[in-house]
Amino acid sequence: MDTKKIKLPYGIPGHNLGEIERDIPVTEPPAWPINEKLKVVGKPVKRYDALAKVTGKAKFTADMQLSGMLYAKFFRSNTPKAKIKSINTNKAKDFPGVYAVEVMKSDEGELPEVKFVGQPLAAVAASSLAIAEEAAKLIEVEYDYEDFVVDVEEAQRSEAPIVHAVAISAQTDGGDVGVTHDGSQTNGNIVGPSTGSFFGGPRGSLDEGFKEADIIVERVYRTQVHTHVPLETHGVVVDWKPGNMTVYASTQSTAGVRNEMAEYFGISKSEVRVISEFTGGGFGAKHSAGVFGPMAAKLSKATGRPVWLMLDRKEEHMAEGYRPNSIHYLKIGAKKNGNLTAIQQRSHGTAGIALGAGVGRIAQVLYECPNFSTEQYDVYTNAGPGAAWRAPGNAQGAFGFEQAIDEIAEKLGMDPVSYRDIIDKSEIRKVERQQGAEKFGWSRRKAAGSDSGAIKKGFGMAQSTWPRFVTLDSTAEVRLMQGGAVEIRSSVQDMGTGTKTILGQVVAEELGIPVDYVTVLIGDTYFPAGPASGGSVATGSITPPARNAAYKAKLELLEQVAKKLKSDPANLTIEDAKIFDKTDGSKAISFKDALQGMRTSQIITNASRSDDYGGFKQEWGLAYGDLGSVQFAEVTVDTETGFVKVDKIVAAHSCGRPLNIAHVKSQINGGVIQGLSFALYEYRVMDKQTGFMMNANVDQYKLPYSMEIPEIESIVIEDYSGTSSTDAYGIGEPANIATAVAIANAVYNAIGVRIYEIPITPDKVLKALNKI
Amino acid sequence: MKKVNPIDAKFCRFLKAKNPFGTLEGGDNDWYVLEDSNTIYWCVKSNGAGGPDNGPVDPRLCISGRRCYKQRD
Amino acid sequence: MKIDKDRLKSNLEGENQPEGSKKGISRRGFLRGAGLTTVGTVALQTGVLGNSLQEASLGEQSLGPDAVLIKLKVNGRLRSLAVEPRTTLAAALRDHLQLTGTKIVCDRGACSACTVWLDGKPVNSCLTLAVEVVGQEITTIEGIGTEENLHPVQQAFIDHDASQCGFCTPGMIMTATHFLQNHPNPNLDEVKVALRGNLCRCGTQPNVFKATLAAAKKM
Amino acid sequence: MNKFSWYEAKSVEDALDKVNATASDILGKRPNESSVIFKAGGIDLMDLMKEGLVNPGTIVNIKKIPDLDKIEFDEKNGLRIGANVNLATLEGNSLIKDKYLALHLAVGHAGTPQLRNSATLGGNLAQRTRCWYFRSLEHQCFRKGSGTCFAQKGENEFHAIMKNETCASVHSSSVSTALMAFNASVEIATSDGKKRKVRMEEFFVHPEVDSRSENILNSNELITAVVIPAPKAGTKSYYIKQGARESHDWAMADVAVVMEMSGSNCSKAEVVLGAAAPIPIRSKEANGVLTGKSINETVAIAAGEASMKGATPLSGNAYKVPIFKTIVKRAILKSV
Repeated sequence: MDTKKIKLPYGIPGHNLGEIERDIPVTEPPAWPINEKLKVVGKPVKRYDALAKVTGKAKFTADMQLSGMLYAKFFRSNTPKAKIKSINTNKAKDFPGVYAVEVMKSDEGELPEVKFVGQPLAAVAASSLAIAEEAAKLIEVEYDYEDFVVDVEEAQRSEAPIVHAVAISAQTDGGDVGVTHDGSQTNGNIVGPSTGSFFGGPRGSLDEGFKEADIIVERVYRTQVHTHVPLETHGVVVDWKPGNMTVYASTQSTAGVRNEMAEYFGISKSEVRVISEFTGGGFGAKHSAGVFGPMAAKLSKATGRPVWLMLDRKEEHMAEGYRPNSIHYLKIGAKKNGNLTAIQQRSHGTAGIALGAGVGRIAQVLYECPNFSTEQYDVYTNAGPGAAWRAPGNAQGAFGFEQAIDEIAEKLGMDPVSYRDIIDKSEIRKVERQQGAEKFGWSRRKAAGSDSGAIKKGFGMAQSTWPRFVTLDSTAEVRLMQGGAVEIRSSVQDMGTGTKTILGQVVAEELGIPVDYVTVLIGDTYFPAGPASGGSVATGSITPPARNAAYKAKLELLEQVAKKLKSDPANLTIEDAKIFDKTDGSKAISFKDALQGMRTSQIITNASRSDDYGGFKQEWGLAYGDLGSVQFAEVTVDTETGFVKVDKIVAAHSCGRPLNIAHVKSQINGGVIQGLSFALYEYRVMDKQTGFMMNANVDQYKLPYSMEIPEIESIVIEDYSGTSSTDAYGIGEPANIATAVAIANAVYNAIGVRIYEIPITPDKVLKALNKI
Repeated sequence: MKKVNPIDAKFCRFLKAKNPFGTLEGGDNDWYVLEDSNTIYWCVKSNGAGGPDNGPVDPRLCISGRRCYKQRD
Repeated sequence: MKIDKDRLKSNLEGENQPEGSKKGISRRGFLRGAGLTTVGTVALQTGVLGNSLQEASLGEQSLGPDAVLIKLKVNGRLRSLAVEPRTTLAAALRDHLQLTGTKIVCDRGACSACTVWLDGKPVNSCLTLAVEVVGQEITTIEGIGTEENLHPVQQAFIDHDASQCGFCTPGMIMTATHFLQNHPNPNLDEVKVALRGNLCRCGTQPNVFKATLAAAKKM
Repeated sequence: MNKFSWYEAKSVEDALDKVNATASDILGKRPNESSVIFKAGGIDLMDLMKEGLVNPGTIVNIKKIPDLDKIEFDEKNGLRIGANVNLATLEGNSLIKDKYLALHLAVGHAGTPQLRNSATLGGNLAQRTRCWYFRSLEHQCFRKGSGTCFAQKGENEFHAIMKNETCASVHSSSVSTALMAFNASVEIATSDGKKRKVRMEEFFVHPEVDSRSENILNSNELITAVVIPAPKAGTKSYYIKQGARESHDWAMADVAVVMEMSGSNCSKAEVVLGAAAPIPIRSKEANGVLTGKSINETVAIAAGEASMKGATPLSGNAYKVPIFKTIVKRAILKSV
């Protein structure tokens, strides 16, 4: 591709801002200056869809009502492990108001084996939800019960019941269950170890590293199973007409759902349209079509009617994912000067019947250390599958790692902030530490446990990193229309992050028009494929194509206008919705008039995400540089009751070029509050006797409400890297990683005893204080 | 982390994954797995973490020769 | 866990206990529909069962179990709808009157996403039956303000970015608005106490507090 | 929820004439068209029905019965609160706040503001435990009249630490903790047109006595009011509820303290613990420590210690013991 050289802002304003020259594709626009000099981008522009949300007019998937629509309800297993001898749906089929019943079966007609409580086995479609629920209860199953295990530690024992006990026969490499194609052996329910992470495998020599160490910290940390609880549950409404399946989905990935539905039914992607105008939260769990997608489609096909299939809260809790737990062993060596000499890490965690419980990354990448090794094991248990949860693996990994680093600092007699100044090479976190410590009042911190009285104050901090991920499979289309309409279109969805609004801002900035000129049409696979909203990739992936498509449209428009104004298009510019000749101000036309005079009724352009500027190839979605964060926590601990209350969090973050400062801060609030809840309140209660989740609701599953919300101050630091036409990245996961461990460090500072397991509930505090 | 050629790995066409970095693998996209234990896998056909043959869904196992295996186009 | 299969089976499947194990159960025969005065039974077909509908008038003593016609006063308008006695107010509003601003999240009164006002007081519409609120004034998010004429609380929610995914927003606004009508000049702590039943998972509460405090100054 | 018929009761007599079961009677049974039960605010009943635990054939609405929603007070007869008075009204009543502070505080911490607008006092007393095994349709537990108590060997962090040998559930009404401390009685209408009055401790039934019901109400009986004696001069009270959260939550531990004081001397004390046992319990031990003493921190600590005498915590709830000790101490010190 032809390239051109441009200069882009580089560094941190007020700290080390400069410029960098990069080769960029010739089709891409010139660099934007820093936010201060922009009109729309970076500003706290109000959410495009706020009006719909505050008036109750926003139609979520759960709100869809189509003509003739039926309501569906799953019938789920109520035992954690069994073979199904028979399943009888006759009574359900005959129930008045029922239109169809579908049983979960493989293409070959095999019934699924039951592996967790809440596993979907069949579904009923009826004229009302009440009837579907009543009829689903009439389905009868005869089980052949089997032994099961739900506890992550019990599952590792050699005599534990095997979760995935079905032999995989006829494996070409001769394997049976337990033998993998690369020859490694699984041990019962234990899968692994995985010895790598995003940035490669082990390095150096642990033995030598620990030999060099003057001090060593060796601990085991534990984190709990943490469910997502998006307020809108998983689900779809499917309307399958011949040759055209429309899926309304509560999803983080319209394109992903479209692809899966097409694959499942072996039909063309063109036959499937997925629409997600509003998604009521996802936090990582809503990427796939799920069981509900194909099931609703089958019921729609069977009845010829649209089918509504949204889960209820209990189903959501039992079957639609959670952040896996972790038992995280860490051994870290350091020299007297603070330098880390060795990090050994080993983790076990369970994502139930699924994989994905690793926690390795933070320990591997946050600080430099020449000797590192990790072993990460997945442990199968008879529980529903885990799912990605805002910074998968990182929030769990940071909980142990950043406590251990604090412990090293203490052993070295150093302040936690000063110690990180020594071992942390990140420039962005250095600035965040300085500004955060000042805003927080870090100097108030006293020695651990030195507060007198029963109610003690504590101060703590912790750091995190998240890679700059993007996906190149991101395309946006821009339309300029006679009559003045400006549209941006992409299948990318907005689950509350503000994607819709930042796309409007980017297009408005590029076209020199007010943001309310721009209509944003997203969340529909009839538009060009956009990225999933996960991994904090959406902003960095779709805003450059949006800008580039707007730029192309602008060039076409200016070309046409130049003829009219008898100007050189290169001399034309747009500011405040006015097109004028920079060399002759009398040559001017309003943006709307220019659109009215277009040769065709519309200009349509599109652009896809290019590799990062400067020839950085997007090998597997990784842009270069990272997103650093530093968070500070102030807590009060009641040492008589064991209750911890978070009073204040100061969160210092970077996300490249922030596109909408209000939305960035809102997402930081969200990440912090979810992290606080991870630290203190939420955990799944699994009954070992029966395999049930006992708190599959929102009153016994302890989510934070208003009284638990601390004062949150956020610091957003612009950090330019000259990598794309917007140079913007996401903030979703970065905001969620450091909070829990910052709180744990603050609790230690308050009471002088470390707590190695979250959530830090009263029983753990009282135990730590030897009061029980 | 390494890129795996799906043809070499002979992953089942219905094996899907979501990486921590948000992208979906399988179907349209290349595979970048095996050394990343944060990835969630599922089978498009069974819509879950157990395959249609009731065995586990795991990139090491969802390969040629397994009963429910289907080759990519 | 080694399981006692028989026990598991009986735990999971056995459900009926001996009848009348309790003292003093009055076994007076209850005549279904006794005292029923079928004022104007109408032969409307419903999509549900195709039964003829009983029309409930005020003072009607016995209704159901099949669908009955009721009139609800919602956002100042009298609306006629056919519901079963088991139909919750939330379902009636959402499924029958297409007022889907009222959200169902926990369906158990623990999240307040379904908050509506009944005679001006916030209640959980998921725990309220439609038949029991005949004759009462029901106000939903759709009745608080219009797009052209927003309520100050709605405007403040927009101004302070007080919604992320937006699913808790209607319930938050119903709660905050009622609170402000009775507490014109609240402080932050009072706002938190007022909102202590409303769940938000995106973590947007700090902005909800800000919006509520700001709206107080404009009401 | 299963289908049911609806009946609007016009009077207590009308309601009693129709009803033939309590929610506890039909607990865990298949839908039965002939079963008829009461509903007032319905907060708990709706929950039980949505879980499929209770499936009545007919519901008799008692919420519109006249005269059940009055709050009356005179120095001779004390306070009489109609069963249909909702918790929000109770919370807002200034007389209750002045004379019965512990009750005011307990009511204000019950449920959410929304729930308090619907929940009635009678319904609050008659609600069933929130034990998660009890609330699970699939667990045929002791409190449902069969099987064993799953909490004993299972997940029991929010369960009972006293009198928990047969069933470790805790009663969920924190309002009753305060009512018991004020020596309240429950006024019950019976089907023969009479009324009976039972003290709070008789009203609640320990699972050892009746595994299925948590109170003495028969199917042909209806709570009409709660009556609380007028407080003697010098009466002080306080209530503390500790949930996992400060926002709305069930009590992990709660305590109501009512003391008759002359000067700094306590002449009579009532310490009642909620969420400690399957029913609210009066702590005779704590009362004994306080009575006749001048109230100071030492005495309060001793009373807190005494209140936990004989506690038999389970595998996951020993932490409740120090919490109870602390909140008993704090409630005593707050009340004077």
